[in-house]
Amino acid sequence: MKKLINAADAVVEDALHGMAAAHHGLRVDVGNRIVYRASPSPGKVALVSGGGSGHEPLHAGFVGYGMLDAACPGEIFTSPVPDQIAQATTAVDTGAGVLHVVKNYTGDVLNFEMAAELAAEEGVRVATVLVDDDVAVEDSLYTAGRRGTGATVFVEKMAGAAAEAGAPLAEVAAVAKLANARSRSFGIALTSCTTPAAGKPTFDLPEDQVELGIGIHGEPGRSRVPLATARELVALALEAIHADLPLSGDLLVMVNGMGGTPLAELYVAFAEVAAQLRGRDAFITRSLVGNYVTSLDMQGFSVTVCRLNDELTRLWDAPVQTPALRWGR
Amino acid sequence: MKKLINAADAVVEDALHGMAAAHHGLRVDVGNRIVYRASPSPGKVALVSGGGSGHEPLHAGFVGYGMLDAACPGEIFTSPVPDQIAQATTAVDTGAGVLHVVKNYTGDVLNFEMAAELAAEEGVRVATVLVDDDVAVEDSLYTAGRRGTGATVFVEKMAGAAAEAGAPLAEVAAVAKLANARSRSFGIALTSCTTPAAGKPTFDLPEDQVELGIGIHGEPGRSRVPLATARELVALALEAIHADLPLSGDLLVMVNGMGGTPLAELYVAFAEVAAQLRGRDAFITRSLVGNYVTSLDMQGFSVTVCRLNDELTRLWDAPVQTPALRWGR
Amino acid sequence: MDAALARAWLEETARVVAAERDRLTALDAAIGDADHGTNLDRGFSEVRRAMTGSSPGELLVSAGSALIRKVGGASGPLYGSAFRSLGKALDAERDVTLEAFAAAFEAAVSAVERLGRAAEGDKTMVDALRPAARALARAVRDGLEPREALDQAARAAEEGAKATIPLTARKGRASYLGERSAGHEDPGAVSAALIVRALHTVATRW
Amino acid sequence: MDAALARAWLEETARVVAAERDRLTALDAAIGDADHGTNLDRGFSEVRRAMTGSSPGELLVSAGSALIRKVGGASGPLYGSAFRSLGKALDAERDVTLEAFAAAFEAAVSAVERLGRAAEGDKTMVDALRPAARALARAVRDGLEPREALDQAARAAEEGAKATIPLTARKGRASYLGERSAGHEDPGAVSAALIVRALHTVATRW
Ligand SMILES: Nc1ncnc2c1ncn2[C@@H]1O[C@H](COP(=O)(O)OP(=O)(O)O)[C@@H](O)[C@H]1O
Ligand SMILES: Nc1ncnc2c1ncn2[C@@H]1O[C@H](COP(=O)(O)OP(=O)(O)O)[C@@H](O)[C@H]1O
Ligand SMILES: [Mg+2]
Ligand SMILES: [Mg+2]
Ligand SMILES: [Mg+2]
Ligand SMILES: [Mg+2]
Repeated sequence: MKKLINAADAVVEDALHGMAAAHHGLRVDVGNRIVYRASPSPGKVALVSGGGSGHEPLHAGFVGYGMLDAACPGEIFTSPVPDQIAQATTAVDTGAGVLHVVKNYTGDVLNFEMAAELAAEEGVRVATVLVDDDVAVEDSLYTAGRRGTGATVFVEKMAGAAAEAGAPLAEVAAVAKLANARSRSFGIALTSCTTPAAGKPTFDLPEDQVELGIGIHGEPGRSRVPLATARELVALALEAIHADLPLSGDLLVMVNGMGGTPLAELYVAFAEVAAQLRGRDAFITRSLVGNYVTSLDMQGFSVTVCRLNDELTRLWDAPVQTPALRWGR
Repeated sequence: MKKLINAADAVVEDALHGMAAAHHGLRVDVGNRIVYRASPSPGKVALVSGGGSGHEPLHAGFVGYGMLDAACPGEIFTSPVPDQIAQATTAVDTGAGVLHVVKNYTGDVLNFEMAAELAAEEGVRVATVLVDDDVAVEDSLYTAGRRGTGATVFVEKMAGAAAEAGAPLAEVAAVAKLANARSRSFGIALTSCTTPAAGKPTFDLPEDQVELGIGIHGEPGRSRVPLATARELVALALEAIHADLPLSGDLLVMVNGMGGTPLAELYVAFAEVAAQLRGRDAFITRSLVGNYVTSLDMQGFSVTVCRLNDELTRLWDAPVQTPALRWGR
Repeated sequence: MDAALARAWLEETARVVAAERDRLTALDAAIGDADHGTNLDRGFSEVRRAMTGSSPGELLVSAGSALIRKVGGASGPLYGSAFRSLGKALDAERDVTLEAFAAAFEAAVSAVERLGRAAEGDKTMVDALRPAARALARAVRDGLEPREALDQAARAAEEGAKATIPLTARKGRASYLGERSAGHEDPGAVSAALIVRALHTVATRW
Repeated sequence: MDAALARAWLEETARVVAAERDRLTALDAAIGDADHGTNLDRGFSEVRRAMTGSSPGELLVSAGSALIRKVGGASGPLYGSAFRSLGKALDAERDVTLEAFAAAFEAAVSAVERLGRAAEGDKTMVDALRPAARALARAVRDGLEPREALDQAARAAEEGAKATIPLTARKGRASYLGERSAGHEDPGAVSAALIVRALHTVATRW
């Protein structure tokens, strides 16, 4: 294993020191592993998110004006713990309440649940939205349900914009739920990833195969198929999404890299998405191409689509100023 | 070789289609391989850059308000050709003249030189700045001199800001030269990279070694040393830079990923830079952490330092709106 | 069970989890995200440092809190709640009978099932814990010696873990794999069996 | 040399460059950026498509322009200028003598040296081209037959290329490696020798 680190168990802490040094718009509590906005907007509903590390820039890279008020990074691929989340929640509450944006993984759900109870004991009103956009996972009442992946960026951006505009907690939560309900993702891996603790790739993937329907933790996907062109891989992703949520109307499309894929290849994939949607009743009116929700050094990509309406478009366009997403300021 | 592409010889063109679809602030002439600003500022000095592809977001990702007016991508790791550059130059000239920002590689230098001659024949005033910041290469009158790497981002940003503010060609060129003269870089590779045409890694690097003093084309570096901690690798990079340009005063520091290194690791490296500069007479007043000047899928990083003065700080802070760098708008 | 035995159990669990860390992580790599061993090792190291109390109940509650504080992931809240429920059910009793322990163990397993919304057959730690609870209750009913009773509980847990191999996961991260999760032993079921076995190992007297 | 021979030379060069593409790229991978073969192959494919003219001079100028238009990199402008200088020096002459060709070749090599600011010993294509120019001039002075003269020129180029192996590069991308560039043959010197040899191959009559 080759990594630019000091020690496998120091990555999260060292990276937080780096964020603190690089971003003066953030206030980083390295000991408690909480990344705060340095100058929060007074009186507004606060947004807190978090999850395993290894998905950078998610979540700490989305802390700032118009998006999150605090992020709680866990160990690599491991959800944060209740005390940490509760502390962040209590700290950012202005009295207007706090929205927890939680990716639907058992660990994240349970730890955020416990944190919400602890924060409620301190008198904080907490609402929670579960992000579960990954169509690679069968949606069923009898299972853990779908994973949360790329749509997290949309939910955090749109709900953050609503909060910044002064919407009350219930409304901010409703925006978050709407953004999630209208979004779907599908991911494909060309290679596995290597966690610093394990020191070797999580799964073996032969040179001539790709893994379809991967998540963001290096979990194996639903099936393997032979390595194919960007055109064919994008077609598989769009079909999987379309089968669940028909692709029509105004779309926000993200082609997201898993961390190890060159940007030029992500543009190649985006060109395919655009070409394959042409002629249908679907229009890409907003887009994002880059590494936003990653899996360490994994090579691969995911496509996330949100069916916009006027409100969501407006919230997406609203100013944002975070390390990883910035416009309008 | 596993790449998210349609064909090895279609990557550059397909990626340009993707950029065109993703960024409405760009106008992309795919046939001639030129990326223009969609709405140029009237009457100002124009900036044109270009170079081999495979370094994304450099250069096309820096086209936009406050930075480049056009970028000319060549084949992967191969400089663009004179006609292409001359066409871009002639197209963006408003009469105020054009600055060519050229990384100091024989190929780039020769092709831009020929292009400048062609453009001059069309009546365009062209000034050229050579970026040569890489201290890994010995600077000598008898060689090709130093390579241009990370400082290109600084030069394009600062000269772009000067042009946007209405400075005449000579002044924009002087800013570019100053930014280059005050900047130094050093890069380290953990892995090689694979060009689509070659289909296998450019060099072999054993699991327990890293390559010091790499450029951005997958060229081997100056020497190999055993894999070490982020702390030790950053110390090597800073020493190499400091030996050439003493690190003191206000600094702009970029920790740049080579394309395949997770963002969290780049923050680990940045934390080391910050820690190792502490206690010296040096202050990081501006910074950038991320993938800006890459080598396809290479894992590794480079450190670029610019000794700021008031003027350069002001030009760095000025608004910019490009796909890869955006603030203040 | 007195406080010394409760301590010994937690120490032994920490030792075993550290020793088996890489195996647990490897099991998790196959159908999860390759962190279960690291997670539990981090948690039980903290348990070792932080456990406090003069009764088994207090000690086990403090262990549960330490797990919740340090593990993260799915297993942190689940094992944390299990140990906290176990401890709370034992109250401040300084000398816990096997019967009281069996009842508390039942409460702990129910807490996991409730929190995880999981039932036997979902391919989770419940597939080891529920059979262990049943075996313990039966052993108490049958009037077995504590050591023998715990052996039967541990055996039931180990068999339960093995029996997860053919199952398709319905809960936790492995559920995302659908049918591809079949053919692998659930890491949480294996760690649960290790924990029950650790109690048997140290319970040379009760 | 007539127009047919000039065409034949360019065709043969295109064929050889395509055949040797991967070898040239592999040489460039060792001390450069692994694209020299791809670059020249792209360039000479364009030469084949685009060459035009009724005299050797016109044909060679059009070949040089095609290289400049398509190759990019360092070798594009260098070989482009070389062929353009060669062609220009031959003027519109329809039947070029070996003596005139040798003088034009000298002009072409000088153009490369000037543009590349390179001299013999810098470990570049000049290390093949300059000896070839020297050999050609000597052969003309000695009154050798064209085929024999071209063989000597090609041989000198090949020896020059070989002789780059121990050198430390001072120009081009290989110069960044410093002393690590020693021990490898320069890709541009090898391709230069291929181009001179291609002329010898087709020059069965002159
Ligand atoms: N809903 C659940 N109910 C009970 N046990 C669960 C549930 N989800 C996961 N588990 C258990 O947790 C184990 C995984 O723990 P761990 O790897 O530490 O957490 P994570 O899955 O968050 O990475 C699984 O093997 C399974 O036994
Ligand atoms: N300054 C120079 N003068 C003469 N020849 C040069 C010079 N720089 C490079 N070359 C030649 O060009 C060759 C490399 O060509 P190529 O790989 O196509 O371009 P690049 O180096 O831009 O990738 C080198 O092997 C060398 O022979
Ligand atoms: Mg986990
Ligand atoms: Mg090149
Ligand atoms: Mg796990
Ligand atoms: Mg080359």
